[in-house]
Amino acid sequence: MAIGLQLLVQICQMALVLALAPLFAGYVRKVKAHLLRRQGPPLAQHYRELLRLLRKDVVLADSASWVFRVAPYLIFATTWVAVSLVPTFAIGLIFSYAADVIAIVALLGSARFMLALAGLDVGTSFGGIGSSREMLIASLAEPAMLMVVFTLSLLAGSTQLSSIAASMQASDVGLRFSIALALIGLVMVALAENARIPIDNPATHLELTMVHEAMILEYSGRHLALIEAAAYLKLLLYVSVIACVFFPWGIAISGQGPAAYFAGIGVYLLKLAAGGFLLAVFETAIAKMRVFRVPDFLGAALMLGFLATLLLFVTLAG
Amino acid sequence: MDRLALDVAHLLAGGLVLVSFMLLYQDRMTGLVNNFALHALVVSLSVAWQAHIQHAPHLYITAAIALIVKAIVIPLALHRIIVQLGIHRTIETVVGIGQTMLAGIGLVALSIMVMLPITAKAGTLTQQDLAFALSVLLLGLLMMISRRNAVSQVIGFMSIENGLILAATGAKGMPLVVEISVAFSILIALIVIGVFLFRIRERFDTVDIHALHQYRGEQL
Amino acid sequence: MTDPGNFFVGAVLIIPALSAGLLAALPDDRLTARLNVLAALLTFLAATVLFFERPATGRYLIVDDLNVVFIVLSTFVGFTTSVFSGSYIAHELESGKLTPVYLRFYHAMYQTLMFGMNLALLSNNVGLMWVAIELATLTTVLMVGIYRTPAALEAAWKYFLLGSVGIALALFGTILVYLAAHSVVGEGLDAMAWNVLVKRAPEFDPALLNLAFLFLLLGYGTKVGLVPLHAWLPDAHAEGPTPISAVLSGLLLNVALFAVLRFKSIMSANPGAFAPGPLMVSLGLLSVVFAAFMLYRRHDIKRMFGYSSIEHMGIVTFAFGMGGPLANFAGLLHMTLHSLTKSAIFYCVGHISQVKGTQHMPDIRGLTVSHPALGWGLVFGVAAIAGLPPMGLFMTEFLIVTTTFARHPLLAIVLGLALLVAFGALLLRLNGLAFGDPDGGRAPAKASFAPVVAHFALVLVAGIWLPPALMAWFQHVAGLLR
Amino acid sequence: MALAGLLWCIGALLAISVAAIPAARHRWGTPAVYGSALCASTIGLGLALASLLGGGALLGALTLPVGLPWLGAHFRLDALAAFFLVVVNLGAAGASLYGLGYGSHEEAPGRVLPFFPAFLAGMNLVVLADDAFTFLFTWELMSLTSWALVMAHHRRPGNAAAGYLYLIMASFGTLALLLAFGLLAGPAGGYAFAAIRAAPPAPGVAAAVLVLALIGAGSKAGLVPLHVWLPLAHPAAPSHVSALMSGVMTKVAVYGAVRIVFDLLGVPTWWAGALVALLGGVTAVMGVLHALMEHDLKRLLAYHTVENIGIIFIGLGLALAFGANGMRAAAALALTAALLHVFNHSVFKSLLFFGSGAVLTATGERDMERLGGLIHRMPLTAFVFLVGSAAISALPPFNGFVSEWLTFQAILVSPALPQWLLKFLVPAIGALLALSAALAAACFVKAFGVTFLGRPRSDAARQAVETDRWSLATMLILAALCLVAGILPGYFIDALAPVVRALAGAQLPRQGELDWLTIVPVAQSRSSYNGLLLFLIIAFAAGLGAEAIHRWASGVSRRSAPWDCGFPDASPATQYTAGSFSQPIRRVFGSVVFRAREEVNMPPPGDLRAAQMHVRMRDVLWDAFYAPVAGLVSYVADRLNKVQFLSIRAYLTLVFGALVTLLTVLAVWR
Repeated sequence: MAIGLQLLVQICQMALVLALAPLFAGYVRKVKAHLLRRQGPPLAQHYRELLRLLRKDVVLADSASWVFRVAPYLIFATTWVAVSLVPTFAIGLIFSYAADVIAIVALLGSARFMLALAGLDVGTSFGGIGSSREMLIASLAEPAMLMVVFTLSLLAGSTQLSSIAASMQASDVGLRFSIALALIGLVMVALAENARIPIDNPATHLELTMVHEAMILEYSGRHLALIEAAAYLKLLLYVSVIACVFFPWGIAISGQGPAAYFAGIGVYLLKLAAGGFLLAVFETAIAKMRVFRVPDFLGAALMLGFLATLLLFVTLAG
Repeated sequence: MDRLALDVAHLLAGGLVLVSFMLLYQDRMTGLVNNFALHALVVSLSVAWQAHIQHAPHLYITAAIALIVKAIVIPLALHRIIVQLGIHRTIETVVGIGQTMLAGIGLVALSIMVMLPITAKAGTLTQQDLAFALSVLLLGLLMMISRRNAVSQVIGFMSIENGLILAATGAKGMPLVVEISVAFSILIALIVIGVFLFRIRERFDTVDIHALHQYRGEQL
Repeated sequence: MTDPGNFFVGAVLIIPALSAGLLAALPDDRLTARLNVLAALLTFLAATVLFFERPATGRYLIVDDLNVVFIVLSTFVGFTTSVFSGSYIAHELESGKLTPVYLRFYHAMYQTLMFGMNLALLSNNVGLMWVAIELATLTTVLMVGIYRTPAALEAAWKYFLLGSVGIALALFGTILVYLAAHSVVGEGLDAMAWNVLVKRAPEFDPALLNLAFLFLLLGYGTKVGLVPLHAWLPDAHAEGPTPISAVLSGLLLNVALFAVLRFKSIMSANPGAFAPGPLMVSLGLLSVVFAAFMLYRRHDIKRMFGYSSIEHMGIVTFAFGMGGPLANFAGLLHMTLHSLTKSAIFYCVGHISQVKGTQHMPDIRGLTVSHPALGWGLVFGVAAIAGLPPMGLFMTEFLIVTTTFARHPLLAIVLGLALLVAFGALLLRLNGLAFGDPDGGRAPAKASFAPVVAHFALVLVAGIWLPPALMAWFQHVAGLLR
Repeated sequence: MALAGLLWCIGALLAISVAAIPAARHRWGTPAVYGSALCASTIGLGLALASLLGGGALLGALTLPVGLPWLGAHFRLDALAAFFLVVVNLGAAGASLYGLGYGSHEEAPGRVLPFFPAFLAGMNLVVLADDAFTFLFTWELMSLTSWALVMAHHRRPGNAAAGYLYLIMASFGTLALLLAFGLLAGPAGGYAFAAIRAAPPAPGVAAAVLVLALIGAGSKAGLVPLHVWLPLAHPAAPSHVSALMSGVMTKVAVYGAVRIVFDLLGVPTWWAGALVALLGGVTAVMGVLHALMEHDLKRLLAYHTVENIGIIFIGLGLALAFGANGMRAAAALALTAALLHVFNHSVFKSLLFFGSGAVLTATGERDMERLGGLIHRMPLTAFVFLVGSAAISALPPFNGFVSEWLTFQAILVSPALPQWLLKFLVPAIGALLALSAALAAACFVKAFGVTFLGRPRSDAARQAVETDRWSLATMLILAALCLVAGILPGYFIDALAPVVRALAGAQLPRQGELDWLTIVPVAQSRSSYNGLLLFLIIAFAAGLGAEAIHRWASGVSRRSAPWDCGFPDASPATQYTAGSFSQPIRRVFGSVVFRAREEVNMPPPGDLRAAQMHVRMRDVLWDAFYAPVAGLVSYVADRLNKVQFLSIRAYLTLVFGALVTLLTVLAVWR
């Protein structure tokens, strides 16, 4: 029966992230608007948009194939599963041992693979431009991500997010310069992966510099809703990863009981609020860069990760 | 074996080397052929002397063959050929006479050096004869490579053969089979050379083998 | 002559000698070609018997472990070449490149050549062997020049002059060997007999032996085609009739190398003499490297394979120079298989140049399309000669390179790279010859494929499985050679 | 005994090969040859599987009286051989089955049928060989027969040159292996592997052997910079042979490296591990970058073979490094990763080449710029190609991910290594591995997207038809295998255990008995992966999403012209092409790796001429390694060639010179 209970908690977590994701995206948008001295759309705007899209008919391009129609479901499902493997309010949930952080990154890679194919499916020039650039950014982000993972695994002796969080929570890790470097690296990767400024602008259309939006240009209706939901989930995923790895305080441990879980949820919401605020501030403060500056940006992230590893070797040896 | 016998053998063998040098020095076709006749004569004398001191009468045959064929018949034939071909005036040497002579002296020195380590067990006569024979051989080769004209090359080759005969007769008791084979090979060689000279003349109007070069394989 | 072995030794020599005279006298070209085959076949059969019936060693002739396989190989290739020669020469007559008179001459010379080579292999006398090799050389000179084209005459003249110098050097070496021997053995025939020389070799004057071997190596090395004495070889292969190219590559080079081997065994038996190994290794390696690069700029198909023969003779010389049971074994086997392979390649090449009407390789293309049998035969031959499995030369090259590498790594690397360079050239040409869109004559080849198939089958079988008896023989001889 | 059975199978293959020469002239020849080859290789596969899983009961050795007479041909079936035989015969059976359909399109069956079974036999024999001679003999036999297959379409431009380069490089590799075995065997010629094992070489010799073995096996496997022939030769062969060459023959080369380095050389040194892993990393990245620049579908796949070989060698290098430091468990992990990738790559690379073969027969095109939209005409082929693309891109839940994940896990153990060089190097190699994996995904988005998606770019693509049933069956089986190996990797890892135990002295914990079939290479708290669970919950989540949408959302779909930001429907030529897709990546990496230069020729406004853009790329490795060698050979050949045209007098001078030189040496020497 214990498995049943664990499964229930896991399902709750999946439901929670699904419910929170549009809200978080909306929250970030709201904060940004406030920073720009605008009113901004209401926090629930993203829910409405999703519902509206779901009600609308789908307009498929003549040349679209089944890949185009299947991709949204797979993208959504893969991203959702990936989020469900990340510790949000509690560590050690039942699914969390199905995949470590490398597998989570790879799952997101699967989603991106489908999305990029969907971008090419209709056979228009904008879809292609989006896919092409998306894959460039991803291929540069992954090594950087791996170096961050390497640093973390060196510290925690694990690539399992739950184990890492538990290990970071323990006091013996202490505050190290390497961790700061890894954090910066991970944030940079997260910005790139989520099509945020300065890599991409989530609020733009009809610009030659767009990446994510170009890929989904042909999507409409329920398909678009799924893809948008997946994008929100992915943003939440990265913030959750950063939160659980670098700021693991207050996170519940699986099996501690409902009280701890609720406390964990409370702390998690606070962390999201702080993270979203910082993201908004960052995005407001910085300009979008040219596509061909992106390699420099991600190269810097890679260097930071590598530097973090090397410094860690030094401190561990000392 | 008395001392005189050795001295005479030595003299004749040395004489052969000298004539070889004369061949190198000679830059006229007619003179060259005459010199070659002299070369063959010295060889036949040397062989005859060996026959005498070794009490090996069969060597007289060799001496006779050398005398008749190489000292008389071939020079006469060669005279005819060079007159026919109109090349009896001069011959071109590729390297200057002076250098050729210097090189020749070097070769003689080399052959003596090579022969030095040979133990006395083999006999003094052998040692000397071999040194001279090797010199003649090398000088003949030098002649072949320092002359451009086919006739002089043939002469160079035949002087090599003379050197070989010198060596063969110097080897005491060497079975007759060798002399026969030498004569035999020279005979065939002459036939073939004759055939070739004929052909070459027929087709190229010259025996300067330079003329052959335009037909080198693949030089298109 | 009660000894049956003596009878067959006599047969091996007399059949070619008699038929040479007969063929010179007979005018009918059809008949002479058949007679030629018949004589070669009889010689081969008689030689095969020598395997089993070995005569006592005579004053002039000897059949021992070293030469018996060479005799059989020589007569076998002589026989297959005569079969090939039949179809080849018939085409030459049709196309008017040869007249019946020359054909008579050709056949007589062919048998004389066979006689010369057999005598050289069988002789128990250094002088007699010298005479026999001489005879063989002179007959091939005449045959190389048989087309009387300027290029053929040029090649023959070059062959003749260089060959004669080689002869002279070898004779000088032979005299020196006699000189070294006669003070030990005594004067007369014994001082020139192989069996005596090898037995008494430790007592000879080493300085004389050194000098003798130097001259013999250069003299017979000229016949082997070792660089820098090789100049006659490619042109003689290119300009003569193809059967003669096959015999030259397949047999005459072997016979000359056989002579070197005989003298090498005397040298090795004498403790005071210098080791012949380094000298042979250097000349062999030089030949391989030189020939490998020379292969690249060839346009004439027969000349290219002539250079390939230089390469392989270099390999064999190298192997014998390295010495040791494995390398010697490999050298012997390589000699044998190279004979079979190279002569078969020349059979193919002969037919190819006849159907295409040219020896100029850029004009021959796509043979596997236009003449599948000839084309694939050539592919097989080149693969075999390049030492690719499953053909036998792979085994020998494997043994040579591995045993050398363990002893002298640098030599093995140079040898291996040279083999690779050579392979590069051969394959480059093969690509053009055998593949691509066909070009040139498309007339079906009136070829006799039996000799090609027989040779390639032997080479293939040798690569996979060597009969234990043959194997034991090779190893015994390899031991003898030290 | 299984070994005897396998040898009988090989004998049967050789017999088929001979029989194929006359049979190729008949129409029934093609199915007969492929059918019998299928039977033989299926039996071989069964025997190999049984010996691998049978726990040593079926393993054994055998000597046949062929080959080197005093040695005989030694054959041995051990766990390593059994594993590679599984790979070989699986690929062989797949190719034969595929050949039943694909072979009927062959225009010159006489150039394919006789060599195909012999090629299969050669690969089987290499794996079984247990002495140096037999090994090299069969190794070269494999090269020779595959060369013949590469030359099957010799009249197509470029193929003859590809075959040339291939055979030369193969011979070069064989030469290196020959020298390596020369060192191992010693001057006495102890060629049997047993004798070599009994007398392990001294450290200096071992280092030389290692380098030579790397050159030898690497030139066959396609290690950079010895890979240049591979992308030319593999695509030149008929597609099922390409699949064999890329999927299987390169694995036989890996086998050669493993056999020599792990089995014959004894205890490795740590720098060897560093060298191998670094070569692997560079190979992986160079391979994938080249693949990205390619728009010939088959050549792209061939470059990916180079990439995957790099990944395998990363695993092998790590195993050497761990093994040298006595970290047996870690070595076992790295070796398992490498061997699992060997298997995985053989499966999905065969699948992809079969797919490209189907495209080739349907359209006659290998150039992706002339394809597009094939998913509408060839839905099944497109589906299996998609599966293969996902697998090779290391995307979960397919098999490629599992082995790359294991490799990453091995990399993450590297901080425990004592050598500082390795500590620093291995993370960098990890970054290279991550880069190559990500780039591979980009490349297969391009390959699949441009070939199968979008709109057709040529009439050939427009009129394509779905391929035959045999081919489809083969590809579906392999695609299913990709998925099964991806979601149930534990069983596959367990099957490798005896191999790894024999080579690394340790093995991974048994995976098949763990809860929920999770794989746990080191410890549960460290890392774990459960492909089955992931697959199930993704399927569940997708199903849930679909169900929810169908219940509550609008189900209406309309077809219309593409939106494309309101631009009118342009011609298919305006689609993104392979070249344009990879342009950003070329901009990022190309200027260094390919010295890529773009020249844009833009006419001034008002000029109606078309604008033009040229991209010039150079293969830096070719320029650095191959061009100088070719130039040197050519130079020397030109120089020496003058010797052919000297006068007789000059030749005599050579003789004279030789004589005088030797006499001088003799006079001086004493």
